[in-house]
Amino acid sequence: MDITNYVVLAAALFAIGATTVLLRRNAIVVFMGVELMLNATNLAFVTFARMHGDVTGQVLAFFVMVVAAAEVVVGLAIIVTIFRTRRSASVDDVNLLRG
Amino acid sequence: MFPWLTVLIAWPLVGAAVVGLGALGRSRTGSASAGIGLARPLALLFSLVEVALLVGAFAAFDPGAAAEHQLGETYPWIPQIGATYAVGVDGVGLLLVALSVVLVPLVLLAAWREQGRDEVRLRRFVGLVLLLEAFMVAVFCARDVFLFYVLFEAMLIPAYFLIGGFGQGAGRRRAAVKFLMFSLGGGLIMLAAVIALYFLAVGAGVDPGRAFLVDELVAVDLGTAAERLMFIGFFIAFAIKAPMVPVHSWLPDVAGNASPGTSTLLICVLDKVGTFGMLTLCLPLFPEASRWAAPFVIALAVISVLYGAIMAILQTDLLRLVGWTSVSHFGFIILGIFTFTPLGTAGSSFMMLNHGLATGALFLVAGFLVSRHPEKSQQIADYRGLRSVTPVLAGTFLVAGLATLSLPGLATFVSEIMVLIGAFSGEPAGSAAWAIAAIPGVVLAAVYVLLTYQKIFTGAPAAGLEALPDLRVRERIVAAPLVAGLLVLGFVPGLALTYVDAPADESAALTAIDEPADAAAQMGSDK
Amino acid sequence: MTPAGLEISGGETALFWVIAPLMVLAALGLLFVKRAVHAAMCLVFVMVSMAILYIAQEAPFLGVVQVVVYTGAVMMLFLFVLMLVGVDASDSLTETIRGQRWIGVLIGIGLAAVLAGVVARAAFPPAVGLSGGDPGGIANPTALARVLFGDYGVAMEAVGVLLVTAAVGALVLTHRRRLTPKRTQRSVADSRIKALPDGVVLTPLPSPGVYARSNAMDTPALGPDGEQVPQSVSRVLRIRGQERPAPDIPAAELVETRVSAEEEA
Amino acid sequence: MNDVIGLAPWLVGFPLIGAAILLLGGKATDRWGHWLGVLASAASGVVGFILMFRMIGMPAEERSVDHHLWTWLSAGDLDVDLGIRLDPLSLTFVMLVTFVGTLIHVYSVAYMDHDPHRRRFFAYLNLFVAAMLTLVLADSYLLLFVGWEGVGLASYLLIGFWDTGRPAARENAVAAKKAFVMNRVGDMGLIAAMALLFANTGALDFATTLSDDGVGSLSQATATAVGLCLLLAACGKSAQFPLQAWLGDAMAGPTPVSALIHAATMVTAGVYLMVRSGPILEAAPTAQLVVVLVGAVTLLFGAVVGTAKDDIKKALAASTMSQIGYMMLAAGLGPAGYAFAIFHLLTHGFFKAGLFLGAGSVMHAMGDETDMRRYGGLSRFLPITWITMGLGWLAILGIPPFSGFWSKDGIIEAAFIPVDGQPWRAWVFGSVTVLGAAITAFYMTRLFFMTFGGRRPRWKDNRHPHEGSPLMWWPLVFLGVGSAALGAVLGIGGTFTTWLEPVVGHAEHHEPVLPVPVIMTVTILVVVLGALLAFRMYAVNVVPEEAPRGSVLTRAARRDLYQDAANETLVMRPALGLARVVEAGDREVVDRGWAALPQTVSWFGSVFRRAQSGYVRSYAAGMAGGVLVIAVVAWLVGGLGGAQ
Repeated sequence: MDITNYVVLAAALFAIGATTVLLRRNAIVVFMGVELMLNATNLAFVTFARMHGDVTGQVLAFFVMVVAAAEVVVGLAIIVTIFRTRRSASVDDVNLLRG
Repeated sequence: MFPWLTVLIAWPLVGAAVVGLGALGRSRTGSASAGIGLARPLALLFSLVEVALLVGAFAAFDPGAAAEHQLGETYPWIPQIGATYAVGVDGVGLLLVALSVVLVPLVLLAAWREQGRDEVRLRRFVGLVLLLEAFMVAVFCARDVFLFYVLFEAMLIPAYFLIGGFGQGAGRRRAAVKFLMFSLGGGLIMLAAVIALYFLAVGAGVDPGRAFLVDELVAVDLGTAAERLMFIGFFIAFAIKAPMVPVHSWLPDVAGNASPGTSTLLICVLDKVGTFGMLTLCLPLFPEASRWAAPFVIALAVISVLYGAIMAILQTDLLRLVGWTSVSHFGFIILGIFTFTPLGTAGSSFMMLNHGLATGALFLVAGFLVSRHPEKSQQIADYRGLRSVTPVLAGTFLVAGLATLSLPGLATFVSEIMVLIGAFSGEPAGSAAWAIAAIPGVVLAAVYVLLTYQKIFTGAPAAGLEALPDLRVRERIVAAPLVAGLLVLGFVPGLALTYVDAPADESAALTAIDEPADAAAQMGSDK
Repeated sequence: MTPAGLEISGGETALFWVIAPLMVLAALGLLFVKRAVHAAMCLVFVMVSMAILYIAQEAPFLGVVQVVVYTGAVMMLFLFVLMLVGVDASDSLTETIRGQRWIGVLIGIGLAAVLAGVVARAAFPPAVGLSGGDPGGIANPTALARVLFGDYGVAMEAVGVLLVTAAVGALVLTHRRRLTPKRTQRSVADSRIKALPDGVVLTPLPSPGVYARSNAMDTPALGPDGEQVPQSVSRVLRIRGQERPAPDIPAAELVETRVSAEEEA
Repeated sequence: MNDVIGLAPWLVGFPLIGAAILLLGGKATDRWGHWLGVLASAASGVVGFILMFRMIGMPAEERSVDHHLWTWLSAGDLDVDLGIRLDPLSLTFVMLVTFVGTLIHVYSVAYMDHDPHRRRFFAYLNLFVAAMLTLVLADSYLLLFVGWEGVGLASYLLIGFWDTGRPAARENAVAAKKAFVMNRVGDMGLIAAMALLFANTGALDFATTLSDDGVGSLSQATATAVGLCLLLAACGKSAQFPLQAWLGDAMAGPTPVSALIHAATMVTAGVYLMVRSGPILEAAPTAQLVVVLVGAVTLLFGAVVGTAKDDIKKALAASTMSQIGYMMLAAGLGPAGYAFAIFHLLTHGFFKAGLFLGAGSVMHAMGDETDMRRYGGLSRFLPITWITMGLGWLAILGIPPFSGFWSKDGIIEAAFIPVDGQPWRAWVFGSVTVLGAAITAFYMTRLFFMTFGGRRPRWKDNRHPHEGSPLMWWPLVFLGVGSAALGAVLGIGGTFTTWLEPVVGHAEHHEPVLPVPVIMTVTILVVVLGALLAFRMYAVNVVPEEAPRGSVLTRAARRDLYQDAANETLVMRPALGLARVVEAGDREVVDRGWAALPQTVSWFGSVFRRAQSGYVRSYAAGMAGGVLVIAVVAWLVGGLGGAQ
């Protein structure tokens, strides 16, 4: 098997994650899509680290995880706050930016 | 040497600060404190002291070398971009400074009762007028392109508030915005040209610390294409300011909605920046491009002459009418500038002064008339037969009107005939034909002035106007210097021509310098 | 040491081909399942699989972290929030923004195509492998730690600050400032009585129907008049449309039951 | 001469100061203001006399003095001095203007006695005298132009003197404006002529432009152009065809004004301009021909209009137009005609002023009635007026030995002299002048007998016509004497022609196409015939009080041969239409065009605004799509992922 298969897998997961972000209305599921994209990236990092024999890729993946964790915490807190005020977790209901 | 120009610029600023700043924070209700009723006398005092300073500047100016920029001062301002505070005036600049400085006290006096009695409002008004005065004086003195640009735009601020805040018409806010948009649009184009000018000048070897100085830039050859582009940039801004057909649209609206005093300052002085800029920036900086564009500019100028006059004939609003007449007169000024003859250029420079006096008188007298109407109507149709009611007002209006139609014996005639005759023997192709085409403007001028006079002042007095008061002493004091100035300069124009003749020669020489081929051809034809 | 090419073992190959399709399927689940909880479960599957792949790819430390951080912390957080938020119409897969579905699908496909193109066109160097490239044969977490705390020490510290900030931020965000007077038992009672004319019931809502044949939460209770009381079923079930209608309990049977009960009494 | 030349500026200065005092002095000068006006004019006249006597005492070739006052305008290549040119021509005018002017000032003291604004009237009169003297004394075209428009202004102010107070006064204002604007149309010609002269000779003063060098530097075409431009100016000022329409309306002004400005002096300024510019015209035969044509057309035009007018002042105005046509025609004939043009101008100034003042006297007696059909038999009531007007009547008819005979006959004879060996011109223009003389005789006789003749008065019984104060009839007497004798005094022996010779040059004698006695006899014959015809129609027959409908020609002549209708159709309507088109264009195209700019911007804004749906997912789609596009572009352009 070629190691690039991992990269292909990562690409597929990334595309699916992006599509999730675009298509789902539930803010939490959208968020999951974001997490999926991050994970796909991590997979690519790890794969490239292995490919190049350089552990830096893994370090970056590690940082991504940490930042993602922080992001999830804040993001979910925002979702909860919005839900509290608007009784809805639909991203479409939050359109105060409408021009 | 005493820094006359800097003092002339700073003194109204001080005045604006003293009179105006008190009104910034205080609300309308808090007007009871701090010297009630002092705003107008104080501002008048400041403007009169400014006149005295002007006399000093005239004394220090050497008319024998009117072509040179005298009383100059140069200090670094923003060394990082080479901007300097450089002032200096030649004869033309000095006359325009004089025009601004003389008109301000008259406008203050004319507007004495115009803005009500609210002290805070008055403080704001006179503060803005003094601020405008400082900017106007400064812009005619600026010898640094960047400084000129900054002042060119800064003038818009007081002008905007004077139109929008202290106007009389219902559409004053809209007119103010229109004025601002047109001016800013032009200014933006000019800014691009200013920046390009700097970089090209630096590229051509000018010391970056002095690359905005007009005196440095005059000597630099920037290349034909670049010069033409920058000429267009400057010219559009100046044409909007001037105002020239087809970018004149803002002027009638402003004239119809601003108070007459504001219109006087705006159209009689501030707009001169446009023609002044053409004369002192466009021509010396871009001589080749000026020659290139001259046929087109002359055509537009003559169209402005006729267009403004025709529009004036059809106006129903007195102040708008006066605004349109200015379009016509600015056409003459621009026509003279772009003839490249000493006679035409001198005529234009002189006309800038005369137009200020004549149109200023007309605006202010029209303002006196409107202020008498019970409903402050500006509609010509609302007046009739006032000559028997207010004979002095009628007479003053007629004199101002005759100055507008360039009656011989008044200064405006001298300048107009200089422009026409100069244009007829002007250098650009077709100049003579366009000069002939502009002559019917004098007939149209007679029509719009006399038609208006006929409608307002003759016939039986209109109902409700039978008991209007005649010109008050204050108003006579306003009109007298303007009328006297027009008469004196009409018979002894040499008083002013001394100051504009030499710069005109210099300007004509500058525009001719790049064209050895033309000069040779001319010499050939002379033989 | 010659840069030996990385040999991928047969085991790993088999592992990949088993796990990868499943991962893609689970990821697609995110797109297609209706309920957020199911989506969360799909994601958990993807993440655990990912951890396995990490370990297979000579990144045991990351694999562990993946399990701990993602599956253990992040996904639990998701579930908690899901629990808090509950279920609403946003779960529905019907599209409300016109054209958004097609745009989304197109962009998804386009993204996949571009990425595939990149991967296909890129000329990857021959894989080296971590242990293979490292003559010292340093155990993986150690090497990682060297780099992490050596080269990326400052970043590490910054990330630490970030995490703390995020935690505090989440606290601040979710902290509810009291804008209204505290709701005491008395005020609740008072408001209910005040709202009595609007059809609010004073008593607690009826509990779901509990019958001999069905004692499930999803069956509405019957009122004294024999009509169903919809409020007796949990809101979540109602929104999901999972309540079981009671009409399959014949009225006659009810009457009989009642009669016999009376007789017995 | 040099000892008195310093007085020359006071010719203009006295009346100018008078006007200034009267205008600025306000009500304080009401009591004595009119006498100040008379004094200013008279003082100017005294100065004129002194200067003239000194000049008569000088040898003929030295009779042209330029007196430099100060440099007026010096810019670029243009240098114009404010200077005075004293020569026989200008002094002739000075004498005419100050003498007739002073008489009319005196007359006005009485005529305007009851007008509350008499002071203002005298201020304007003085202003006029100052401007007229500036015009004739100027030593450059530019300064001439100052006087030129100055008299236009004075004319405007005086025509519109009664322009307020009552609704009908508006018409006076309209007449004043019409006069000024039509004059301005002519002034365009003067401006253009100055531009042409400056472009070709580099100067505007007479000394340069009219010298042999100056005229020599003009090509034939340029000279023709300059000549035609000057003619346009002259047409405007002198009410010559096609700019004649304003003169009839100008009669709205007070009668002394009509006498001074619109008969004796200002309207003849065009002739002065033509004669003054003689050297240029002589270099342009085509222009000369046009001048003669214009004169001939106007001569007949005015005469025809004059036969039909019932308004005494309008009839006199038409007559003025016609007589100036004679002068213009003469001015176009070259040196042979110049002297007679000015001679006729001079005699006409006297007799026409006398006729107008007489008409004023009649109107004064008749309560401002101007319709001659309401007069009749006035000779019994106004004997002085009758006699003085009779002298004027005989003078304008050209009956020897009255003054008109000497000047008009000279013009007729000159018209019969072939120019450039073209006898047809002599025949055509000669016949026109004779025909004009006949019609003149008809309408003036008609006017005279409708007013004074007839057995039965046609006015209402409650009127009691009587002569005005001596202040009114003494000027009449002076002018009557002038009408009678001036021609003989100056004409016998060619005194006047010799006097003018230094300016206009010596005319070589050419023979007319007919012998002179024949011309003279024929002329007197047709004049007597015309007069007899009018006598029969208006003195022997009874004049109807209502104007009969009349023939087509009569009706046309009453309406000034449709000059106003023609002007309206040919000029005003198209101009107004053009103006409206321009106005609509400015409103709909230019203004809208600029307004469209911000509208376009805000339209774009409203379009892009729609993209801001507020939906996060739309934004995300946009971002993702953008990334995609960038990736694809980068790939296509930069070869992303190409072989490394």
